[in-house]
Amino acid sequence: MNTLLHIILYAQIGLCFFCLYRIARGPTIPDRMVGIDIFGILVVGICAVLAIITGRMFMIDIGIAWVILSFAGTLTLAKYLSKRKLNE
Amino acid sequence: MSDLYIIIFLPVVAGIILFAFPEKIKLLKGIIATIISAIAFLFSIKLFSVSPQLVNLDLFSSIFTEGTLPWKILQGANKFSSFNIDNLSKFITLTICFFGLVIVIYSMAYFYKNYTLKNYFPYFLITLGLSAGAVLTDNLLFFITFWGILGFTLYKLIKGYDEESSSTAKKTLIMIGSSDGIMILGIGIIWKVYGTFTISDLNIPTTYPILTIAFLSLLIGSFTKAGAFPFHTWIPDYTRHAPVPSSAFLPASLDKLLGIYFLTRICAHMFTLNQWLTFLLIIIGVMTLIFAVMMALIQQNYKKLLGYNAVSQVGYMVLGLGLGTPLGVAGGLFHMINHAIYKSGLFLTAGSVEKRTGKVSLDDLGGLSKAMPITFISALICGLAMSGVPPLNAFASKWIIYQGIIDFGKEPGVANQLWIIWLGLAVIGSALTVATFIKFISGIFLGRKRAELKKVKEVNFLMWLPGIILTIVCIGIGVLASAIVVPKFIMPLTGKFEYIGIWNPSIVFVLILASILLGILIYFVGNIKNFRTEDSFIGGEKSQEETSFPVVEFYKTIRNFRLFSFIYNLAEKKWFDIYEISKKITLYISQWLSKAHTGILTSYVFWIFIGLIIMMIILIT
Amino acid sequence: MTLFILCFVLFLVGLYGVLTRKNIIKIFIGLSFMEFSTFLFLVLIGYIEGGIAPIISKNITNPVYVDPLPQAMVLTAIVIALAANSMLLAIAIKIYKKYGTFDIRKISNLKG
Amino acid sequence: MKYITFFLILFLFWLLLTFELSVANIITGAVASLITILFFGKYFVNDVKKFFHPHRYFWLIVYTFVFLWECLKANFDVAYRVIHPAMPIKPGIVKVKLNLKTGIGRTILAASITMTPGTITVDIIEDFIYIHWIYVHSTDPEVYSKKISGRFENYLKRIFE
Amino acid sequence: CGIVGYGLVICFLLLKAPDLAIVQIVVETITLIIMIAVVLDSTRHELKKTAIERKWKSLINSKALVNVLITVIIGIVLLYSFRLAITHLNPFGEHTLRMSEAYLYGGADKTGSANLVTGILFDFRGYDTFGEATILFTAAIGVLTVLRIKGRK
Amino acid sequence: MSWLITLFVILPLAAAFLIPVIGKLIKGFQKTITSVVFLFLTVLSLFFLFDGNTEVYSYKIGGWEPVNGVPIAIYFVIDGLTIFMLSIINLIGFFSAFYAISYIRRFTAENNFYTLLCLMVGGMNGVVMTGDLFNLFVFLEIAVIASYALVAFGVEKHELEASFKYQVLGGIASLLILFGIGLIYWKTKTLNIADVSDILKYSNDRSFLLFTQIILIAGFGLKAAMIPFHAWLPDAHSSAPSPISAMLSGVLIKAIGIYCIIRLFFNMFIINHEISLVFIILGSLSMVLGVFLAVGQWDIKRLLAYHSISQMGYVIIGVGIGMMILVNNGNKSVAALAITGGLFHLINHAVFKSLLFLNAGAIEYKTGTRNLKELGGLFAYMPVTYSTSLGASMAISGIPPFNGFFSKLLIIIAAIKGRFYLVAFLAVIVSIITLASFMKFQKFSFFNKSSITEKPKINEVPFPMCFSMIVLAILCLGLSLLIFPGVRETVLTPVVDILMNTTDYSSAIKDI
Amino acid sequence: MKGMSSIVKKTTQLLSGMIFLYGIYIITHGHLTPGGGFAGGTIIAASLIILVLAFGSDELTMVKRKEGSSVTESLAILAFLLFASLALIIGTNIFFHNYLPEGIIGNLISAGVIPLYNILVGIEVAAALFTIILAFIIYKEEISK
Amino acid sequence: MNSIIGVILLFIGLLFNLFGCIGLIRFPDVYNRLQAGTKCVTLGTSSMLLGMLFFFGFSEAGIKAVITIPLLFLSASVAAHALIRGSYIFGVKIGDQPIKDDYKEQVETDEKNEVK
Ligand code: NA
Ligand code: NA
Repeated sequence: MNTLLHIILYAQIGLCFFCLYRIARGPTIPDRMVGIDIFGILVVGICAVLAIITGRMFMIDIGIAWVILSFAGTLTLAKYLSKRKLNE
Repeated sequence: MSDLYIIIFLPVVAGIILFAFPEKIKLLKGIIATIISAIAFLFSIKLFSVSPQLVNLDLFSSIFTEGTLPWKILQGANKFSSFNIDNLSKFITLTICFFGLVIVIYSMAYFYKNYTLKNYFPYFLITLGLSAGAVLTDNLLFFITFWGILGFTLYKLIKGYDEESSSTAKKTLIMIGSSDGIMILGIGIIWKVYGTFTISDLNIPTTYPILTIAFLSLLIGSFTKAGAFPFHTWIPDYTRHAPVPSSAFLPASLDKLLGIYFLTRICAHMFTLNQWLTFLLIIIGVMTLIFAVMMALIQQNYKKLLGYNAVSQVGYMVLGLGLGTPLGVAGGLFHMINHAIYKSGLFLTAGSVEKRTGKVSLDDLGGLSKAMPITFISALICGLAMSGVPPLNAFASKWIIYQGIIDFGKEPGVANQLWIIWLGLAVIGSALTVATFIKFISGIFLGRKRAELKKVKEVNFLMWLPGIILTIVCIGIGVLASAIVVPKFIMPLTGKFEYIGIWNPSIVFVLILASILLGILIYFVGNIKNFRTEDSFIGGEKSQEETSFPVVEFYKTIRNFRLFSFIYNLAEKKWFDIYEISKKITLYISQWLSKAHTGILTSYVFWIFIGLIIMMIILIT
Repeated sequence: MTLFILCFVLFLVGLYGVLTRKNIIKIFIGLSFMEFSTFLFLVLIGYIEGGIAPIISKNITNPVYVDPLPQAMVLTAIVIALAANSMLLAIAIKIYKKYGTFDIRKISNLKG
Repeated sequence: MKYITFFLILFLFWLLLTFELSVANIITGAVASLITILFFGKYFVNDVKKFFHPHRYFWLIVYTFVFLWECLKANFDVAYRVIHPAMPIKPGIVKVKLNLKTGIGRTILAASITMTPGTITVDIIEDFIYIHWIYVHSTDPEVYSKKISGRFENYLKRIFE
Repeated sequence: CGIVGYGLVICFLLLKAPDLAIVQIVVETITLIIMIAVVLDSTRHELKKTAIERKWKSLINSKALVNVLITVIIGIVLLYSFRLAITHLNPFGEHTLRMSEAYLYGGADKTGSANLVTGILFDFRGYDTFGEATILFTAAIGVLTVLRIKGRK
Repeated sequence: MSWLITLFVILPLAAAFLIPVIGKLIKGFQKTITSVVFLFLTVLSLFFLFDGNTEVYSYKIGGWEPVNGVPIAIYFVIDGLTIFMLSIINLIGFFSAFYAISYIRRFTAENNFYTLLCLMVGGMNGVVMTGDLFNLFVFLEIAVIASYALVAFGVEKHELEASFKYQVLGGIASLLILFGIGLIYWKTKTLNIADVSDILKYSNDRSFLLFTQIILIAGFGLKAAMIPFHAWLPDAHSSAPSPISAMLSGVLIKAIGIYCIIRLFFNMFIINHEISLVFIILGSLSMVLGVFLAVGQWDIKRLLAYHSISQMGYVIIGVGIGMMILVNNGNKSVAALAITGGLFHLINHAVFKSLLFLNAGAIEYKTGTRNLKELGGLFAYMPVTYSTSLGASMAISGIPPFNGFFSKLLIIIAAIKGRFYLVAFLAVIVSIITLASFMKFQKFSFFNKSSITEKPKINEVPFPMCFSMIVLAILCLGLSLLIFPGVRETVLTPVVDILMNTTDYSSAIKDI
Repeated sequence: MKGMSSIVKKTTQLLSGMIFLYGIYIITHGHLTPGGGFAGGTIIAASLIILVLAFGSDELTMVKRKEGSSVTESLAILAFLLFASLALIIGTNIFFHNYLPEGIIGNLISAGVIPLYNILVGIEVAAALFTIILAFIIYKEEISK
Repeated sequence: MNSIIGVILLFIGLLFNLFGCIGLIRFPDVYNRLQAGTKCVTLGTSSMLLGMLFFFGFSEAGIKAVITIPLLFLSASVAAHALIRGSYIFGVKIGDQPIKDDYKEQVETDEKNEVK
């Protein structure tokens, strides 16, 4: 069981590299931000798996914090994105 | 020894207190300064009669109650506060106090009306006290401190209000301060090798390079102060821009006294010179002598001319002291005293002329002999003394130096073998000095009088008195040289020496006469050659006095000699000014480094990591 | 050990950014990378194989905790870095206003 | 009323978070909720009496399942498009008329549409909702309105209006 | 910036440092928010100046190799020295305790805090934390100071 | 002593926290409280300095006693060096704050200025008092971040640029320091400096020690602006408002640069030959290159800033030579002399460089320019500024009777005695060029023009500025007294002792 | 500053309060679970920021808020310092002394002054970050004029 | 039993996440990436959280996991919405040739109003 969970954990971490690729490549700021956003959601999953593995429930707190703050971050970006235009 | 307190600390303390007085009561300040100087002078006479001894002053605990906390902390200074009253120091102290008194009297009158130099008297008194302190102290640290402060007061005694004079002030302090710094090196080396700062304990052979370096660094100090080649370049500028009393006080008298005093100390007492150092000293002496007087010849500003002259006379002193024989040292020291007297006298007369006419260029002056007779007489006699005309004082000292050179030639050694060259150059230098003297006297006092100088009157009593005093002293010393002055004052400094009496005809006397005649000849040759050009130049105005000596043309003549003109051109571009050369080098390096600071952050970060990995590579791997 | 290498590579990437980028923001990012690598390094040295997070729990007996002190240090350092970074960004935005660019080659009025 | 509702919600949230029924915790929770209301009370939704209608909760649960089902369906659709080598996409933004009136209802609709793979709400302006569609099946408003929002709107109406 | 910070969070999670993870998340987000505010103002201008930029870029590219080389050299030297330096230290994962010993075992009894990191932060080393809070205060004042429109009256 | 020492941190920080609150309500509160706090702390530190007690005293924050002999609390450590530094920091802090009363009036956001100033001083006090490595880092950052903001206080082009560069390079420095601290923790598992020292005493892990030391030298060297880590300094110090320049040059680079280096390398690491050589080389480099860079400058404050690099070189050389002699088991009294010279120069530099920056500020305040080419003839209009700046210039150039002369004297003769002839020679050359550049400063700002007509409106600066300058100028002269062995024994010897007997520090603290 | 779309506004209405409460939870449980003053404070700041971003605000209000949060920040950290130095005044003479009882490990009310410090630091951090971000927003508003 | 269901849910979640991430990489523009990424990943993660509930049961942790799910849904959807709107106004083009773009005119009229 434990190995299984570890596989899931590392698979999930592996998925993060997809986001990493998107963030590195861009090409626009929104693209990168999408990457970060999705990365954040993936991490919630990681937190969940870690919580199961370690048996320590506070891990999920970190996940919640992440959800909240990634929300805040994305909102800010969106706000400033919509303020001015690319082809101005 | 409470005399020492009076001589050293009374003027200093009085000077500091005088700062507090407002500038408005300048006369009172002058009077106080005079009184203090007089007291110092009296005590220096008293000190002169004291037998040589080492004194350790208890600087603080006798003044303040022992043991209480705020003062207890100062008492550590006592172990350094040793003073050495020997023949040399007490003699120099005496002369310092004498000059102080003479000049303060003159200054009072000079500054009475247009007192433009702030805090002259406080700085004057501090200078006086500290000079005496520098001479009397037996501790190198105290010495260097006093010496350094003197550089600062020197700076404060010149008013640097306009561009040129502020440049001069800057140059002066930079040069003096630099020499001060270099001396620290020498002192440090001495302390390293001998573990002491006490001057009287030292007798250092200059056998090891390190000790030679120590000697040289101290030498630079004394040379800069006294104004020997190549560290002399501040003096002409200073004399040109500083008020005359300042010039008379510092570069002309006090700094020479101190510089040569210290030169004597290091050459005769602290170090035993090897023959190469002797050689070096003689070369420098001769070079100073010739180059400075050459420069003096072409000067139009009479203050600057006197400044160059002052430098050239240092050449004699260095030469004399460089010989290292009792005769040479005696000649050097004697010449120092004499020079201080007549050069102060000349500066004071120059000051009077400037005060009355407001002109500083020889071109603008002439024919003042009738308007300012007393001034003229002092200038004439002091100038004659400078030229080495018997029976005036400098004749006696130059003569001892010549004799010293001849004497020196009898010993084996590289420098000794070349004695005839030194002698010849010394004579030529003397001849050129005569030429400059004639230029000075004729430019100011003789010749046709300009229309705008009609109203010029003699200066007042207080202003001509010091000049006259100095003139009388010139004559007195000259006359009494062999009878009193040399045996009583000079011989105690050097030990007894054999020399040929003053009026005895000898080859030396011939030499001196020859030099005087040669000088007059040089001057006239220069003039005659150019009379025609002057005629055509002046045109219709020819019918002036016959005795007119066109100074400008003379100067041009000298300049136009091919070799000279080359050298003079270089000199004018300040190629020989060690200050200018160093400045150029420094600024070049500075510019080069500045360019590296591009303002771009990346390169700065780069430096950091390069520095880091260089350290890593060197230390770890 | 992999993490050590990662940490070091992160440092180098940051350094590369700081050394070669001409854009203030990219330099800032490079600096952040270097910061991160330092934080990671600190946490790494406090890690104990088989240790658990230093939070006491009743149902764990005989716990081996990882060293909490580096964690406390890094926590402090993170907040310090936040403060420093916000200062830097404030300066950056002002510089952009005054110079009209983020290019450090143009932001070089102070030189010599 | 608004504040009390808000307080209750917050307090419930607190209790769920802490999952502990000690006195200290309850007091802390109450105080924390009060502080929150102090800051955020005036920003809370106005129409609070709807919170006390039990039938709405029933529909909410129903809606949740409907939504999840739709979600899963659409998810597989997107997964198909993702994995398909040719990537069959036909993106576009379409405009759909809204039948919901309340703001909260519209928001939840928008969120639901967004969460359904294949569509994202871009904006709500007046009575229209603009939707980015990954594969625009049809350009006819009637058709796509139904396809996108039709199923959700019915339930949401029951919940929020 | 953001992603590496978030990546760091995962590392922290794996290294059993949940406190750090949570703080890193929040800090990273805040930095990101600020950065967005700063960067978005300017990217458009940068795009406009492509012509000039390109010219510069070709210049940079010729230097790029040199830059990489320099970085690599610095890296190699640092790595080599670092390797040498740490040969006698505890290897990864075999850390021993000295100062933390007291914090860990018995620390909870002293402070009463179940979270030992918090115990260190606010009790054993509360002074550090105070300093840290002061730094944040300083930064706030500093940002307010820097972001004035007019510096002089 | 006891709890009073905590006031050095509590009071400035409390003032900083109060100013944003009360400063808005009561007019003039910020100035008053800042000056009062700094004055009080100055008096307190001077009281400690002169009370004759030279024992090492440590204060455990939180009251945590050591467990099994391992210190677990953060310690305040009060010894000679600490008290010495505290005196300098608060003294200069007071004068800068007092000077700022008029100077800063022209700026907006006065409250923020005083807050940041208080924070900076509080941070520096914290740095010098702490006995804990990480705490040192934290308080260092408080001081540094406050200084970042203060450098940019004018928010004009140059100020921002300077602050930006300062921040990036400062950031790298902080990273290196943190990294170094991490390494030390890795090795020793402890952060208490005394405890670290105890462990390192028995370690002969040469490569580790060297690596760590180099990292820390780079880190603190950046803060102390040693060449080649100096590039931020001329920009930052010349762009800051003058009282801040005075604080930065006069105190900050010492408290967070030199002090840390001295403390860590003498009392924490075992002193070794390589590192002392590094100090001497870096010190000489800073001294020489700094002065060459300075002499070509036409911006007064930039000139002064480069001189800070150069003068810090003297301090580092003095300390480095002392260290070298100690390592080689040379003559202890020479080592003591060298270190005394270095520390003497440290305090001297604090005084005269602050004064010079205040002078520069006064000139800028009245004329609106710092460019020497545009200035001239000010001596008649600004007599106080002129005479005080003359004193300071003489002091920095090493002209007696001003303090700089004596410290340079000590350093040079100690260098010679320790056979560092080249260093001594360079020190002299640098001293000469320093003199030259300050004569340039004097000439171009105060003389050079005699025209009265040009700037009729210029007059002397207001009282608070004058007061600070005059008192500092008096200090320039008064500190010369430190050359007297009696004074030196009270002020400098306790400091030198703690550095000479390198292990006394740790044993004293561990015993308590 | 203008607000954001109505969807965002509504969501923010629902969520911001919860986020704030969650921040308080993180702060008050700082001694029990990960997080504490810093993390919680930041979350609180985030909740305030999204409120400002979503609903928009005129400059005057923002400036007022900025001032308010600046003062709050000062007061919070001042209180922190005060609590830390309280022991100096009331007798134990120890700076940063944990003078309250430790309590039972794991309880909400335990660990002496630690929760107190956590709360104060939380307020400070929240206020500081809110101030910083508001300063940025206001600055951008100002220069965009 | 619970843990087996949990693991299955975790696996399902992982699968969805995988789809989402592939979409993030493969899709051509920001809108499509958002489409794929946000939803799949949100759903996947929710599934994982649900799985966590099965592991922990109705304990503190389980409840937290459950309340995270609506939070995640709401925040992710609104974030996606805000982001896509921002991107649109920012000026990112919808593919090469969008089939239909009703929003364009709306934005343009908005802008005109703003100018006025
Ligand atoms: Na003491
Ligand atoms: Na004491």
